[in-house]
Amino acid sequence: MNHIKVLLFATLRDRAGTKSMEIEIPDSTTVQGLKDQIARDYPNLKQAMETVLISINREYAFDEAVVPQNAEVAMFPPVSGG
Amino acid sequence: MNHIKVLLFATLRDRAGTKSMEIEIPDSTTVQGLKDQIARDYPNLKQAMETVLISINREYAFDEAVVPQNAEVAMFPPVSGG
Amino acid sequence: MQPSNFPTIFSITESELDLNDLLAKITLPSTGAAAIFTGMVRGETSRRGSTQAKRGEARETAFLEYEAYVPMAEAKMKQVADEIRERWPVVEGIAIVQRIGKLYPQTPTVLIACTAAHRDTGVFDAARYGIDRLKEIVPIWKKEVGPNGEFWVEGEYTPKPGE
Amino acid sequence: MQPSNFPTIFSITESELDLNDLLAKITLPSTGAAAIFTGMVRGETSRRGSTQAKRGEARETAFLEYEAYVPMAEAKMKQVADEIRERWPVVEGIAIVQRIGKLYPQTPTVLIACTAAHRDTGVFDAARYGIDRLKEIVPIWKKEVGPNGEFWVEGEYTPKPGE
Repeated sequence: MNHIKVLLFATLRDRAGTKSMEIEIPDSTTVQGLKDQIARDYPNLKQAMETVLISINREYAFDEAVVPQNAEVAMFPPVSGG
Repeated sequence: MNHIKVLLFATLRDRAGTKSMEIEIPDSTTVQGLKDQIARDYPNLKQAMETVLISINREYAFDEAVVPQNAEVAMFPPVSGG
Repeated sequence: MQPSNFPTIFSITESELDLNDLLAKITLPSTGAAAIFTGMVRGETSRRGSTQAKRGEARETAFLEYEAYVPMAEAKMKQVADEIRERWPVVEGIAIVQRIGKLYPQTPTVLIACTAAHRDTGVFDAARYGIDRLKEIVPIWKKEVGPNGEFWVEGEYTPKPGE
Repeated sequence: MQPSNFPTIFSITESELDLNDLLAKITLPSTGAAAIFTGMVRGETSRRGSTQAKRGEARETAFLEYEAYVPMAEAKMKQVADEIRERWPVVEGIAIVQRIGKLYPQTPTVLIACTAAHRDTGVFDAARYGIDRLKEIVPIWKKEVGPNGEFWVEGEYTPKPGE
């Protein structure tokens, strides 16, 4: 198993009611697999998983990417700075 | 006769050695006529009269314009601010 | 001066943006021109260009609350600066600063500034590119608070692989 | 807010340019974006783009000495602002400020700033237009002083009737 930290921002944090979660995922889980697991385990975040942006170790990550060991994962909506 | 003040800036002032001159010109003198008179009366300014910019009462003025009574005339090279 | 000596400032801050100070920090002896963009909190947003306001009414904003994923935001700001240097190698200094926290109308929230020897080198385009990219890839979000409650401002861009 | 209430600042000054202050003065409740151009005294000018420097050498500048025909310069700055408003009616605030006197390298000498509700309204083009026009029609001149003596910087533009 892979122990990861998931940071949540903006609407994702509001929906989850927390800024971060520690999650166990199977080795070689992809980003898509991680989203599926969160959608299953956290009903409040299920809908958001369809459009969420994901970063792994501070770089944008996409569905097919494998989540590395001890990754810092973040989940957030499209950015709106400026 | 028309009594006018002529302000000189930048290279024109350096060549004339003065910031302003009071000049008498015939009534209905044009800008071209004024330049001709200055070229004749002030040898140091003769060459500059070929390319000088002229303003009358703080608006750019051109050769055929008549210099009004008691005008504030200014003479200067192309501008180089910024 | 070599490009490696060109100053690049990127930061997320809770402090007031000081344009004079930021400009001085990216002004080199060879610098003759700077293009600076700043964004501010709008206190009133007219119906035109707004999706939230009701017909014929201006939307009022009490304040915006900004947050950022700070370490990633700073990394992405550096990336924006790198992209600017790749596209406009004549750019000398670059500053990219986002203020976060609770920000009130008429307050500058973000600054992008690019300097170069001359103004006809693309500095205006470079600054414009910088703010466009910041709004696409730098992880910052804002929540608008007004008389009708609060809502998150929605971004529109989905980064592509390699961004 | 009606255009007649839009702030327009134009001035010739011997004081330091305060970007924070000038920006605040042209920021309205409806303002969301500002494009600001500043010019600075270059202490070193590379051969490229210079007509004065010898081959392969950078020209050094100790300082520039600026002068203006103040009342006409302010009138022409107002004209530049009017031209900007005619071309970009969405522009809200405009500031056009030229500093004169003895100005040293890395010092901002001129500022053109335009504000608008949004950044995609032409504010960048408006600021660019403003500095281009200032360098064409506003009666200001500068003399460069360096290790090889002093010379007047030559302008290139001849105003046409109606300018």
